[in-house]
Formats: sequence, structure tokens, C-alpha cells
Amino acid sequence: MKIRILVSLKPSVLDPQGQAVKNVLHTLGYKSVKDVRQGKFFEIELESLERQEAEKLVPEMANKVLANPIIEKFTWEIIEG
Amino acid sequence: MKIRILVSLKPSVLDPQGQAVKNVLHTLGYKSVKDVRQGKFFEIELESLERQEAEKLVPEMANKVLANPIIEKFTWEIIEG
Amino acid sequence: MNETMKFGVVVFPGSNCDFDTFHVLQNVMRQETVFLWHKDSDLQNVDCVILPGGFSCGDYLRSGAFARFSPIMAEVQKFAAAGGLVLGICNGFQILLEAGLLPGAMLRNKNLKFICQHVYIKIDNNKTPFSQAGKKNQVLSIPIAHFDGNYYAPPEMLAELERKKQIVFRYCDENGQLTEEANVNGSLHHIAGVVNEQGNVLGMMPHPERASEKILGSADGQVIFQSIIDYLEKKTDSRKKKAGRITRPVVSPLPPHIGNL
Amino acid sequence: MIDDGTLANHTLTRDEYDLIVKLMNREPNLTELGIFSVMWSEHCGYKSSKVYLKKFPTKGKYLIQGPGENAGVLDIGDGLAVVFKIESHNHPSYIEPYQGAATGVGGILRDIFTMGARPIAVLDSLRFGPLNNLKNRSVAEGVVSGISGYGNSIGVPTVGGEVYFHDCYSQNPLVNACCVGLAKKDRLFFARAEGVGNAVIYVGAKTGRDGIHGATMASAEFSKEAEQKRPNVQAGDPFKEKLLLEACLEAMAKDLVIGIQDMGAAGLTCSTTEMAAKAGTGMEINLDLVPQREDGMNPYEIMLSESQERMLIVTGQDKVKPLQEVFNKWDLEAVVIGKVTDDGQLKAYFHDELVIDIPVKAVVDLCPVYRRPVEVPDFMRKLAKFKLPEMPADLDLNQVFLQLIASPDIADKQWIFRQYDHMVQINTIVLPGADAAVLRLKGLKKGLAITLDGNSRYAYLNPKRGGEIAVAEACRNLACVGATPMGVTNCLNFGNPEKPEIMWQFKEAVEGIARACRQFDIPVTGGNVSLYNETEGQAIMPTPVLGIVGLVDDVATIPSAGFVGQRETIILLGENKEELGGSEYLSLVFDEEKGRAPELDFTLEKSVQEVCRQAIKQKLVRTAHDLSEGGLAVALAECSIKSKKGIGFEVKLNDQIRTDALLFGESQSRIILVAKEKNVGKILALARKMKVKARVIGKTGGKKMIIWHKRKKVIEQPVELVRDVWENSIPGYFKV
Ligand SMILES: Nc1ncnc2c1ncn2[C@@H]1O[C@H](COP(=O)(O)OP(=O)(O)O)[C@@H](O)[C@H]1O
Ligand SMILES: [Mg+2]
Repeated sequence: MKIRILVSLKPSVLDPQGQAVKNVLHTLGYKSVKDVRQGKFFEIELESLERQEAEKLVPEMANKVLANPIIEKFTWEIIEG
Repeated sequence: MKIRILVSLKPSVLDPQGQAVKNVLHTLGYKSVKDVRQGKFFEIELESLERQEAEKLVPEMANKVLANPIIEKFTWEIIEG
Repeated sequence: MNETMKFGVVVFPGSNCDFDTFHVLQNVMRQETVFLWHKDSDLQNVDCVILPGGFSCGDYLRSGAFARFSPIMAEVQKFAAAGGLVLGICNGFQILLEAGLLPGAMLRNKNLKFICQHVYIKIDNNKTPFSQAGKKNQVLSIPIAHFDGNYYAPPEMLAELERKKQIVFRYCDENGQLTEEANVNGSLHHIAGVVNEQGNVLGMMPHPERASEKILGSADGQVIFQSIIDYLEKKTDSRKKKAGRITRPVVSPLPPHIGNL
Repeated sequence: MIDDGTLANHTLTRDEYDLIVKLMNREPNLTELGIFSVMWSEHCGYKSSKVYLKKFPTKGKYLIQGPGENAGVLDIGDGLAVVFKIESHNHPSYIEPYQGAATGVGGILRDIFTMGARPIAVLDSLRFGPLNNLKNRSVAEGVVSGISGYGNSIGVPTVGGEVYFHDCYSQNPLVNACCVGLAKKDRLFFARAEGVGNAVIYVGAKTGRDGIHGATMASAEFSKEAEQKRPNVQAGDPFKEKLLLEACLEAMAKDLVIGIQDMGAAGLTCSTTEMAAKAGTGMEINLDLVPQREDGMNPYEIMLSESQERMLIVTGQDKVKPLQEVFNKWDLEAVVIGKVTDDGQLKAYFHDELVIDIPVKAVVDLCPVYRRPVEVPDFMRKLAKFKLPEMPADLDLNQVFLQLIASPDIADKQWIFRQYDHMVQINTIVLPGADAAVLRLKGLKKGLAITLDGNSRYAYLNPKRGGEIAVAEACRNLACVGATPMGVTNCLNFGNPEKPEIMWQFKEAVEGIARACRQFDIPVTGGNVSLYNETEGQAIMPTPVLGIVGLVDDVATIPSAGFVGQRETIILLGENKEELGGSEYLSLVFDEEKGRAPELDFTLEKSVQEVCRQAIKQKLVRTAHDLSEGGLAVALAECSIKSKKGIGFEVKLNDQIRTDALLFGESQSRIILVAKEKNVGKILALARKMKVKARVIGKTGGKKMIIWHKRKKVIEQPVELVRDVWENSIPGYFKV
């Protein structure tokens, strides 16, 4: 099974990286860009796992390692299998 | 319209970050983790745009600013509107 | 019971200020100092644990995110819980945050660049074991070198930190003013260093070990190390009043960083 | 058989191919051809440059190891040795600025620690196109963050370097990285596969398909199809390298290493053949045992991969286990992949089949050497005919002064070096921004001074003089911190050597460098040649970059680069001549890059430097700064800007030359010394003794920079304003 976890800064935390990207896009003339938020994602291949197990495991991994709950939030989805 | 662009290293390019995440997950006992690739994503809010226009614009922005086509690849999707 | 005072510098793979910290403690402050390997689970009876700067475990994901899972960190947790002194410098601070030993988190510097330069910080609380050798509001010149030093805490947490006087150092200008410009990385409330509620765990982004010898441009960093030494000395002294002078290790003339240890 | 297309892809000529067949006594297979191709590439084989490099002096008082090893080595006493080398990573940095620059740093670091030295400093010499162009900015931004990303994490301070901007680098940026290491003199390691039967061990990262043919790429011009070369770019992992560094040094300290070589350009190919060739042995390896990152790699790919963070070690069979223990401690692989043999062949097996069987000597030592045709370029005649434009009567010198201060070539480079950790290892006592970086040696009185220097405008106008001046100026920078030059490394960045004009520039520059090194009595201990820096037929200006290491006897005597106190006396060593050829002023104000490069009198240059050094040793000097781009006015301004308190100056001059030449001319062999009143006499006496023209030109003090010429106030600017212009110029380009 392949899952994808998206981790990004909480809305309450300023995202200067997203801002910088927005500025560059504006400079290049992409005026329709209204807002940019940046995050990181992980595509994880999991061996022989039931959906249920994954539903327990993934949030655990995310909370423990992949995201820092003080500043970040995450979402995840199954993308294969 | 809100879109999401996922940028990650091409499969042949060394991804030390993904490797490192995998190792830590293993150390923590998540043995079912077979492989991890890491990437970054951008959520962009676009003002009053037709789907068609977006289909032209987004890949252009991605190639020019968000991804380095030499070592990275990207995919994108509309997530709202 | 300890015969003499002993410092331990933890070496994670990727630590790169471990030798520097060791050098200052042993050769400048003249204290017995040992390295503690991250895979070990023995703190070798040290009186103070220092987590040095660097890029522990590559610092992939988030700075300090992986190092906290090293075996030695479980011991550091216990040590801290028992009141032992723990100092995290730069990456060490980030590790303490990730490990939950200190409150808050680090964001990327506001200019999105690595910043290496001398900065000024002022002592906001000189009642901690890490700052007692300094005066309240004393301005210190100490360099920083980091990518993720933009301190963040949610509003309630921040208020709590202020109320409990846990903010030990703040970025300021030469005259101690908290100007916007002086806060180079964008930290909330200019925070450069915080202590835990109990007062025995401190994290700071500036590198006192880089400012402990005149020839490096500033010796202000000694205030931090001297504070710890004074604090520990007093503790030991009260235990064994008549033990006499604390023995000092012999200083090797050659730098410890040639060849390997 | 092997057709022309295949040969062209391997940048080998038919003649070279015939030679290969002769040396092998048979036709090579494709993998073997690939091996010859990289090893005989310009980058590894030095086929165009070798005949000239021989002219460098390679003997000297401090020398332990000259050219021919991974890095040069100098004896600095107290049982210590300095190991240093410079390397270019130009092509990869244009294709992928971040990774290109990062792996450039990674590569030069390995060259240093492979010799048993701990890297203690990195310096970088950079050339970009003008910053008013977005693409140039993004290359500059990527390169700087690449260097910072790699150097910072591995914990080696980037203590200095240089950067210039010119349109000739828009399509061909230059990224040269220099590394300095410290070793115990009696514990140096060499790239030799000694001892038949000894184990050959692969350590470090796994091999992937990255960077295949990187060396050949660095040996060809760029074209529109450069895009296609992109997959050749390698990605680096500084964390791996840090582990590799610690593991290697630990293994060496435990005496577990006999020979060792980094895998840089041409990877496994280069390390196996060179180590065997240098020891006069052979090697047998099993490619199936090479740790691989990707599936289905073939022998060609495994041999030619330029994956980073790998080394090859030769050691006794009895040391294999303890060696592996050290590497495992650092979470690294150490795999025996073969053994040393006595037949002078490199033999490699893959899936039980012998796939490579070539004489190492042929690969390493018998690369054809060319004496390519040379010819003075046509444009030289035009350049020489040039007459200085009249100084316009209405020229506002104050305006010109500020314009020069704002030129990115002269302005503050903090935007760059603030991104570099330049203090880690706590040895850096003269930080970036001064004439030379100085490192203390813990526990000792003495220290090391290091500088990188090159001025391509002079080299363009007169390649020989350009080479000479680069050496002289580097030595002058060292003199300003009181250091005595000990040894040289150099990176020669030029265009396509198959063009006779380029080859001429190269030959001249090398002769200039060689002559200057002889004059200063310092050996060249190594370096690097980067040719084919051309895009679509447009070559860069010749850019020789010199890296020179010097010894400071007592680090306590080092003067400051900025003014220290009020009312101190400013002394000028050397002479102001009416020389404007190749100056920043001429280029900026008149848009001319013509005329004659400044003259250089070695006797005078050496004396000026000696006076400076002596005065510093005798603790007479408060501030020392050499004159270079922008001339006297800019040098004085820099002293003022770099004074902590913004101390101004007032200088009065009466030279009988045009005012613009006096203020902004770039005559060589000049240094500003600042001293307390009571020491002025002593300095002037020193100068007299060494027949150096020296005079008091003014005093420090006030909040303004003031220069008089023949009783006319020609410059008057507030220090604050000048500093502001200087500090904000480069960052200004990067504000979105
Ligand atoms: N410009 C130069 N001046 C002197 N020696 C040089 C120069 N360029 C290369 N060399 C020497 O030639 C040898 C081979 O260089 P190179 O192939 O770049 O080594 P490496 O593979 O370690 O990078 C080295 O000893 C190097 O110092
Ligand atoms: Mg090498």
C-alpha cells in the first residue's frame, strides 16, 4: 500500500516560504496568484497492511516523527493499493 | 480556484531526506515501512481562472519557479473550485 | 558522589560543534570534560550535559527531529527530570524542543537564509544556573549560525513563558534595545534562549563556545559556562565543605581535533 | 566495431582510439572505452595543459608534497602539515546551481581528508553574470546556498573567497572551491594500492546512476543541448560526507589504512586505476559487490558513476574487520570488493564474467599530451591601441566614488558570507571581508592565513601580467595580515583550448604565474584546470584563480582591516601611477575594458610586502589594507567602513597625475598602513631601508571621508552614507 502524508504549517503560523514563492510568481507576472502556502509531503510504501491498520499507524507516525504538532498539521490519503 | 502542486525528486536522484525518514521510522519499530520519498507541495489560490487557463498556467509556473526540471518532477491537481 | 565537577558533551552523528564545546570547557574553562556517544546509555556521572551545535542525524525533516530518538536522549530525559543541568546550544536547543524538554518550536529564519554573524543578546533572567554570573539586562556579544532559529510558541505558551520568566536571553542591539533589526531571525519576543519551568534545562541559539576567547572577538560566552561552574561548585561545596580545591585536569597543548578520538 | 558517433559521444578522436587499441592490443569493449574516455578527458587527463603546467616551480622550503597527489602538503612546524587544494565545479553549477556547488565543496573536502587531514577551512572563488538579470541572480543564489548547505552542515567553516560579476560569466558561471586541512606530518596518507593481496574496500554511499560522464561533460563546450546533459548532475548528502570524514580519520588514526583515494570525477574508474598505477600494482574487483542504489546497473554505469560521498581504501586482510567496525560505528558501509594484484591490469568481473581487463598504466599515464597551436588573438591589437579617454571636465568625482562603492565587484559581500558558517571549529580570527582569512592553531602562537585571488580583466588585457598580478596580489593580501606565503594552489579557468587564441591565453597566464611564483619563491603544490568554459562559441575571459597559504608567526600581532582609532596616521607604501587600463573605474564609467593592465615590478612588490610584514611583526601597525579594484579612494573607504565606529579620514595628495587615476587607478604594489603617531617614524625608516617609497598621506578621524588633490577637495562623503551604499548594493538586487 502506498500512502501520502501532507504536512504543512498551521494557518496561525506565518509561512514566509509560501510568501516568497508568491512574490516571485508576482514578479514574473503571474498576477492571478492570490495566495501560496508551502508544505512537504511523504510518499510511504507500506508492506502488506490492512486499511484499518494503516489508519492507526499513519497518524501515529505523523504525530511522532513527521510533523511537529506545535507548528504543523497533517493530512493523509491512500494513493495505491 | 485552489490547486496543489506536488514536487519531488526524480526517481534516479539521491533522496537523502527520504532515506533518513525511512531509517528513523525503522528504528522506531515501524517495520512495515518499505520506502519513503520526500517532496514539497504548494497550495496556490488562483483568482477567477478558467480550468483551461489553469491547465496552461500551472505547469508553466511549476517548471519556471517551483520545480527544477533537471532533478525534480511535479504533478498537480485542482483541489477546490 | 562526584569527586570533581564533570561536563559531558553529547556527540550525535552530524554534531559539529562538539569539539569546539569540548575545547572551551576543557582548555579555557579548565573543567573535566568527556564526550558522550549518542548510541550509549551511560552519562558517565557528569554534572552537566551539553547538546552541542551541528546538524544531528543530518537534520533532515526538521532540525533536531531525529536526534531525540538516539539512545542517549532517554538518559538525558531522566537526568533532566532528576534536576541535572542540561544545556542545548543551537542544534542542541532544537533537539530539546523536539524532545519536549523545552517548550516551543523553531521556524525557518524570517529571511529564509542561513545566518552566521555576531549578534547581541541581553540577559533577561539572571536567576538561572546558566546566567547567574551575569547581570540582569547585561548585553553579551555572541555569534549565531543557523537556518532554523526563528523561535515560535503559540500565544498562551508565550504568555506563560513571560510570566514564569523562562525567557533567559533576547536578541537586542548593542545598547540592549529590542529593535526589529536586531531580531535577525524573526523570533517571537526576540527569544534567543529559554529555560524550562524547573530552571535546569536551557536552550539557546547563540554559540557561547564561539565567544569564549578574546582572540575570537568576544569572551562574553564565558558568562554562561562560568554560571554553570559557579552553580555546580556551590552545590558540591555545600556537600563537602572541606574538600578543598577542586582538581583541574591537565590541558593538552595540541588541539583535540587532529586525528581522531 | 566502434563507430564515429560512439567516439564522438565519448569525446575521443579516431587517433586517440587507435592509440587505445594499440595500448590494449585489442579493441576495447564499450565499458573499457568509457573508462578511457573519462580518464583521457581534459578534466582528468590534462591533455592540453600538461606541457605548460610543467613550468610551475614545485620545490620550496615548506614543501612536503607537490602536484601529483590529491592535494599539496606544506610543513608548518610543530609536527603539523597543511594540506590544501582548489577545484572547479563550473559546468555542474550552471546546470544545477545548488547541487553543482554543493558537490563541488563535497569533492574538494574529500581530496583533503583522503590525505589524512581534517578540513579546517573552505574558500570559494565565484564568477557570475551581472545581478540585474534574473537568471544570473538565481544562479548566484543557488550556488551560494549550495556551498552554504554543504559546508555548514559538515562543520567546516567557509572563511573567505572572492566574487566578481561580468557578462562573460552569464552563460558560464565559475565556481572554484578551495579546502585547507590540518594533519600530523608523520601521518599522511596517499592514493596507492600497495601490497599484492591486500583488500580493496569500498566505503561510503551507494552507487547510483548520477553524474555518469561528469568529467567528460566538464571537458566540452556548452551548447543549446546543455539541457540534455542534465541527468549527469550529481546530488550530494553532506551528512553522509560528515560520517565518511569522521570514519576515515578514525580508521587512519587506528592505523587501518594503507592507501586511500576519494571517488571524485570518474568515480570508481579513477580511484581503482590511479591507486594501482601509482603503486605499480594491479587490481581485481567484483562489480557485483559494489553497493548499488538503483536496480539493474551495468558495468559501464557502475564504473563511471560519479555518485558522491564514496572512497576506496586498500588495507591488509587482517585489518578488514576492524576497519569495517569503524565504518559501521558511523553507520556506513565498508565492503571488500577486490584485491591488489601484481599484473598491472585492472580486472573487473560482473555476473562471473570478466568485463574489464585493461592496463592501468595506459589509462592513467599514457593519455596523449597535446601541444596545441597558439596564436595571439586579433583583439589584442585593438586593446593595445587604446588611448585613455580624457577625463570629462564635468565628471562628478563624488558620484563616481559612490558608483564604484556600489559596484557589486567592490560592494559588501556579506549577503554571501553571512550564509556561510565561517566560525565553526572556532579558529577563524580574521573573518571574511578582510584581505585574507586567518585561522589560529589551537595551543600555538602561530596561525595560517589563506586567500584566493584572480582578476580576469587584467588577464584578458594581458594574460601573462594577469597571472603575475594574481600571485602578487594574493601574496600582498597575506602580507596585510603579517603572513609569509608558503605555497600555492591554482585553478585555471579558460575557454576552448582547441582554439589557438585560447591556448595562447592559457600559455601566457601559466608562464606569468610560474614566473611570479619563482619570484616569491613559493612552490605550486597542485591545482585544477577547467577548460571549455564557453557557451555557443563565447568564451569567458581568462580567469586564473590563485590560492595561497601563508604562515603568521604570532597571531597576536595581526592588525585590523578597518581603522581602529581617531587621529592615527595613514601611510601609503608604493607609488601612484597614471594607470587606468583594466580598472573598475574605466569599465564602470566609460564602459571600456581596454588599455594596458597595470605594471608589476617584482622587486618593488616584494619590498613593499616585506615592509608591511616587518612593521606588523614589530607591532607598529594598527590597520593594514592593500590597494586593488577601485584604487586608493576605495581602499581608504573600505578601511573607514570596516572600522567599528565609522571613523572617517582626511587625506592630502599632490601627485602630478590626473585626479581620476590618482583616486581610482589600480597601480600595483601599494598598501595602506595606519599607525599611532609615535610609530610612524619607525615605519618610514623601515621603508627607507628597503627602498620603498612611503609617505604620510593623512589622518584618521571625523565622520567624513575627505580626499584633497592639489589643494582641491575632490572627495567628501559622510562615512554613514558610503557604508550604506556599500552594504545595501548586493542585497538590493535580491529584494523581491
Ligand atoms: N593548474 C594546476 N597547477 C598545478 N597542478 C595542477 C593543476 N591542475 C591540476 N594539477 C595537479 O594535477 C593532479 C591531478 O589533478 P586532478 O585530476 O584534478 O586531481 P583530482 O582527481 O584529485 O581532482 C593533481 O595533483 C593536481 O594538483
Ligand atoms: Mg582526488
